[in-house]
Amino acid sequence: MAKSAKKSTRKDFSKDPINKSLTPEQKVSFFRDMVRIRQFELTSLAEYQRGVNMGGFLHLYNGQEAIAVASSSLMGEHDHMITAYRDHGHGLSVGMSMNECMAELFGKIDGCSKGKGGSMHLFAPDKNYWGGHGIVGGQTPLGLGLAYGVKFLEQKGCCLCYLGDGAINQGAFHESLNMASLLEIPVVYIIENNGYSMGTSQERSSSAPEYLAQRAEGYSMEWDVIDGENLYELRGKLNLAMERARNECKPTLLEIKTYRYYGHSVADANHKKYREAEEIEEYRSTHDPINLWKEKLFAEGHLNEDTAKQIEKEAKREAKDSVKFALASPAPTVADISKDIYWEVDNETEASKQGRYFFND
Amino acid sequence: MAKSAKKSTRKDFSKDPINKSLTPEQKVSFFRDMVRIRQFELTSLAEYQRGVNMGGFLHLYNGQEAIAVASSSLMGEHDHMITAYRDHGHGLSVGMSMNECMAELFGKIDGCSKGKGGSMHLFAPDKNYWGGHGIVGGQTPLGLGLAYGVKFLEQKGCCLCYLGDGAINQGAFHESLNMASLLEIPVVYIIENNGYSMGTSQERSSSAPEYLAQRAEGYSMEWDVIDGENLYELRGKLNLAMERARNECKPTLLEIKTYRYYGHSVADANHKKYREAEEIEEYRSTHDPINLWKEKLFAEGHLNEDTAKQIEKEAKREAKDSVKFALASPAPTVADISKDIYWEVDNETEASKQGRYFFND
Amino acid sequence: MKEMTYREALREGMDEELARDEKVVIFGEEVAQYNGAYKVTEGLWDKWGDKRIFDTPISEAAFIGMGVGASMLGVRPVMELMFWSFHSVAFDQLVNNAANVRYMSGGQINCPIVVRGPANGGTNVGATHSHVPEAIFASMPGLKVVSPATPEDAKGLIKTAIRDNDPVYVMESTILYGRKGLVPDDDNFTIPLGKAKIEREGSDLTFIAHGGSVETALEAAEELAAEHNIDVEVVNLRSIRPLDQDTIIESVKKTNKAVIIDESKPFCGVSAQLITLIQEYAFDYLDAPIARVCTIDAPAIYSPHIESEQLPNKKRIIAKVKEMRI
Amino acid sequence: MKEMTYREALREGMDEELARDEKVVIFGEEVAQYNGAYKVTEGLWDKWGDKRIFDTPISEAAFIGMGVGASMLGVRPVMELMFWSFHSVAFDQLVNNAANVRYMSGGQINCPIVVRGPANGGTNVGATHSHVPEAIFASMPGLKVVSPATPEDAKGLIKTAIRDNDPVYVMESTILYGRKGLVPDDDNFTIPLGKAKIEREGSDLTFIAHGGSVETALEAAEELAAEHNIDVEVVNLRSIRPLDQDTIIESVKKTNKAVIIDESKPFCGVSAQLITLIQEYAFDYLDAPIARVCTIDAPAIYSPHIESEQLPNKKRIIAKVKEMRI
Ligand SMILES: Cc1ncc(C[n+]2csc(CCOP(=O)(O)OP(=O)(O)O)c2C)c(N)n1
Ligand SMILES: Cc1ncc(C[n+]2csc(CCOP(=O)(O)OP(=O)(O)O)c2C)c(N)n1
Ligand SMILES: [Mg+2]
Ligand SMILES: [Mg+2]
Repeated sequence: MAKSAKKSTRKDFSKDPINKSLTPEQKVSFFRDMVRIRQFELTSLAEYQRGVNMGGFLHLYNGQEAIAVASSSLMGEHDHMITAYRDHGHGLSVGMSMNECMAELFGKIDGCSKGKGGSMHLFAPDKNYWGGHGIVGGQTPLGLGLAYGVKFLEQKGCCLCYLGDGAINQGAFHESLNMASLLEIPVVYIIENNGYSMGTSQERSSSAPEYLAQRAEGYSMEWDVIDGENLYELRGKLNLAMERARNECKPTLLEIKTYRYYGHSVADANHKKYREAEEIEEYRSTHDPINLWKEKLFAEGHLNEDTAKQIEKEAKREAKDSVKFALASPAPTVADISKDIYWEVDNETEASKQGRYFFND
Repeated sequence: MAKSAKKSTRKDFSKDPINKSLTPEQKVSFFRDMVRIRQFELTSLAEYQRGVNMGGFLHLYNGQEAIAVASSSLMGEHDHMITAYRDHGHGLSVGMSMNECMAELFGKIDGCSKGKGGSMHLFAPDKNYWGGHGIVGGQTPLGLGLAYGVKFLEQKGCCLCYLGDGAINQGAFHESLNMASLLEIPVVYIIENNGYSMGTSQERSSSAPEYLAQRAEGYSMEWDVIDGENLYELRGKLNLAMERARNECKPTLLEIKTYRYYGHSVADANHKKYREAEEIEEYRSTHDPINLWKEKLFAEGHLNEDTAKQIEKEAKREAKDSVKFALASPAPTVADISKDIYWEVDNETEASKQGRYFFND
Repeated sequence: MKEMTYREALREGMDEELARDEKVVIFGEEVAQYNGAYKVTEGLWDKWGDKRIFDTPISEAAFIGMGVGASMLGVRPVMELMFWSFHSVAFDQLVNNAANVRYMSGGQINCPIVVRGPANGGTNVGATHSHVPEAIFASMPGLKVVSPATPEDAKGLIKTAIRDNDPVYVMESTILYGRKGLVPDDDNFTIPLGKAKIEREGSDLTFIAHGGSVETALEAAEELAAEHNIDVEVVNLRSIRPLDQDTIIESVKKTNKAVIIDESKPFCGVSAQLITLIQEYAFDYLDAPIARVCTIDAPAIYSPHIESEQLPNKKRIIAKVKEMRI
Repeated sequence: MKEMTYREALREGMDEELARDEKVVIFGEEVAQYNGAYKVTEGLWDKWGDKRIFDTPISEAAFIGMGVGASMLGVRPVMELMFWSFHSVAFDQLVNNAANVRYMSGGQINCPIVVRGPANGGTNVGATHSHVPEAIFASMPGLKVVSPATPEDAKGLIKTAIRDNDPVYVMESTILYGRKGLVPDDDNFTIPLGKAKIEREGSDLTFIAHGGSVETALEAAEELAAEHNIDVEVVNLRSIRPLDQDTIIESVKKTNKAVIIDESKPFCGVSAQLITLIQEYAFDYLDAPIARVCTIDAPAIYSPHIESEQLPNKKRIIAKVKEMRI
């Protein structure tokens, strides 16, 4: 079997065919998509802090936006995406509307999951987006299954399955890596390495060689490391892995270096304790993927200050409107609690008419 | 952190201090220990096939005996051992009597586990032997815990934790490897690679580089590969790992190449289907660890044909006697079913006198 | 009707569904090349090949989760757990992902999987290999649980399970695999989930059982009829969730007394749920507390000399009935 | 007596046991340097240092199993599950290893571990984070399960759990963490496992509850007294296994009617076990079927607008009592 590749050291991916073929409109749309995610989340944060509209958790993707946007920009008809609870960016990037996402955060009936899932459980199967999962590492066998499904159905595609740097130490992930490699399943596992799992730094949670992705070698799987603030590099390297999956049914393990600006979730009051304020500031000011891309587009001449401002303004407006939409949407009723449990019951099939399904006295 | 070692290529370990210091008596005792395991199991097999004395599973260790014997020969006061269901060899090697083991197989009250555990669950905590576990991979966190316990108690020791080549693909094992390396826990994980997990060959269950033990590199853990038919090599390399654990609190992953002559368990009627009869024969005739050690002792002049025969005869007799012992031992009663569940109840403590513990109507 | 074993009935059911629907796929440990640890899938690999049936590593969490993921795309995986006991290492996938993904997505996703394998005591394999987890899984809304007691049940329920669009967990029995019985000779024979079967009509007392306990209940009923002149009605639940409450309540209203025979442990076992329903829906019909014969409340003992005493057996059932002084 | 929160009571209990017994060690995710996701262990790392309290990776199976293994050598691990919901990824270790190792070794080994963490709904964290698995663990002989309802319970039970020589699983509640109450001011204050507490005496009807539901039951009882002239006795179970059956049965024999308030799902929940026992041991004293108010039988809904309706709440309890026409 093939010896695993080393981390590639190449730096400039802008000339890669996958990037060279981009139109200016496409490049600007990546900017817009990132800005929309950022604004959606900042708005949701403000709404959360109001303390009346949302409950539970809210895990923000601020700082990581380029990853979801680059990934979804490469997805074709038979490519799928699945991630953990930090899922707003992925959902919006595949084309979910702010309205259905915000309404979900608000626990309303027009939310994508009818208010049943909340922030951690955004889903859009029609856009090949399979959530949004709360149990750390629990989505990794599902990602394997989506990719296996693509292969079984004899489609040419792959599944992008994201997880955090802390999640790599869950058993199910390890089992999935072995099966992916052994059974040649077209899955691309993507570690979004933001350096922390809650308050635990990468060094305190994982014993590994230089890179976490090197664990792939133990399964003779290809791996690589990507700079998550660089859209060209993201697209270039993600594309290689996706093509390997689609064409050779071979999995890849990618590690993307990134950073989150906010706490683990809104409830993380400690987030300035386990990392220095300067560290956060440094990332915000010199590594922000949105700013860096904006600068690049300025330099390439595809964007100017005004248009950028305009895009930001529109995104803010869209986010504000989504709050209105969410507020206007009705809350689920008690009767709704008992729906969406069994397909057969929801569809009132013959099968659902025999026996008792629910045991409320 | 240290780069993981490559598989060492050295072949002759007989001159290693750990082996040079062996007395002829000790060397002969290794032979005796292996023969006793072999004879115990052949006798248990015959008894099983009688169809009246035993139930459930019987996983034989025939062909793998050198591993347990070499391991236990290195164990000191604070060293511990734990393994899976293929556990007769380990139990006998640490000094359990054939009587208590055979009685356990027979489900009798004088069995080490009072007939409650059976073949898969031999235990001798007084000899630092912690079983015998039936869930594949389930013992690997326990081995971690025993080693952690040794460290917590500030003893100088380690835990030897065995698993099969199929078991390495259980999630709990992966989690344990990371924790062992991260928290510096003195555990030595030992893959007894007999080439098959039930009917599945190693290649069909694990995607890995050349050696399964190389997975250790993903956790920056030391690893090595050992020839399981060579007692000197076994002792030499095991000793290195155990010393690393005891002195540096560093774990190691060892892979020992070995072979089982019988089926996965006595119930495995297929075992000549998934592997060639010639393969089995080849191992038996040219790789048998007992024969090879016998030849070595002949060559070293520590053993002769007569003494070897005598040892074998005694072992057979001991095994036969253990059957008598097991037959004579009483079966557990219905009342015994409800004992050994809670320590507090068994010890009739104050705590056990409040509330209802068992819910038999 | 055709005579066959419970094992053959399961196999034929799967074989027919493999033929009927090309999205059906079987996987698990040793199910293909080895023909199945208990030979339930024997011959299917030869017939259907690698695409439709294949072996997995010993990675229950990953392969069950893989089935859940694939099912979301319309594949219909039938996964064998070599023992249902191994649910313990795949629990998150079996429970959180399979049971909740429809709900958490507001009904956007469904999960048409089958997980099957033996779940029984009585073969001296000890505490870690003898779980009967019907109660645990049936307690989770989103899951369906069935437990065939006869070859007829086995074929009818496995086929229904495969056709069902929700996760169905089929709890079989290594002891029943070799039992013979008559099975309808019809490709389209299925048994609806949620429909119990009255295996024996009676007027004095109702036995309610499922899986391997049905056989035991019937044996005890025959002895009670022959030697004690007590006429017992025996209800075979077949399906635990959905549950055929009507059949149970009707029978108890007729006999006014019930004994549940249930291999689950007594604490929060299936029996406890049945008693809860009966006392609610037939309160005024009950002549005596509902009794139950469960596995003695301890981990499963290995000893072949005594394990059968830990399980519900004819002797214990009859003793319980005598205690009730009917 | 001293006023403190439920969270402080747990912390003080652990702190005292760390002081009393040098073999006690605390570990889990974020328990040390981060002070605990819910701040239950706040300050303990500062005070006791790395040896006695440390953080683990997100590897529940490995760290729970590590605790079981270490306990076999006499170490006394107190392990936090950030949510009890994460039992799903450590199920094998929690169930097969912790509950069975004593039995399978014929009593040679014991397993003095504590696993603790919150197990409750009501904070809008959805289906995967809202499990209340008392019934599942209490159904396993070999395990003990307690569920403190007040600061007093919290301190008394955590201390007893740590001193106990068997595995004790402590089911806390994120909602209760901030509740204040009086706690005896005594280093040796403990509450025996298996002893319930009558939180309110009454004569018309018995409420049986545990954990967070005790508070709800008491609120409902007050309203029933004030507005409906119904005098309810409220039993706080404290411990699910061992179970204080005597207190339950006595209360029901006195009031002749019972409602179980139980956040478990109805199918095979703790309530089902209680009903089973009551109908057996107080059959002739019952005026009506035993009723229950459980979580509505669905995965936990996220929506903050409606989740509280899914759980047992005062309104639903009072409606249930009215249905009973007492
Ligand atoms: C099995 C499990 N254990 C623990 C948790 C609690 N938890 C949620 S997120 C998290 C940290 C995960 O960190 P990482 O994987 O790095 O992802 P990130 O949050 O940085 O995106 C933890 C411990 C959980 N949800 N599931
Ligand atoms: C979690 C789990 N899955 C499956 C099994 C059934 N099983 C028992 S042993 C075994 C094969 C293990 O092979 P290996 O690890 O190579 O050990 P060996 O039997 O060769 O010693 C299997 C599949 C089990 N006991 N536990
Ligand atoms: Mg992270
Ligand atoms: Mg093997």
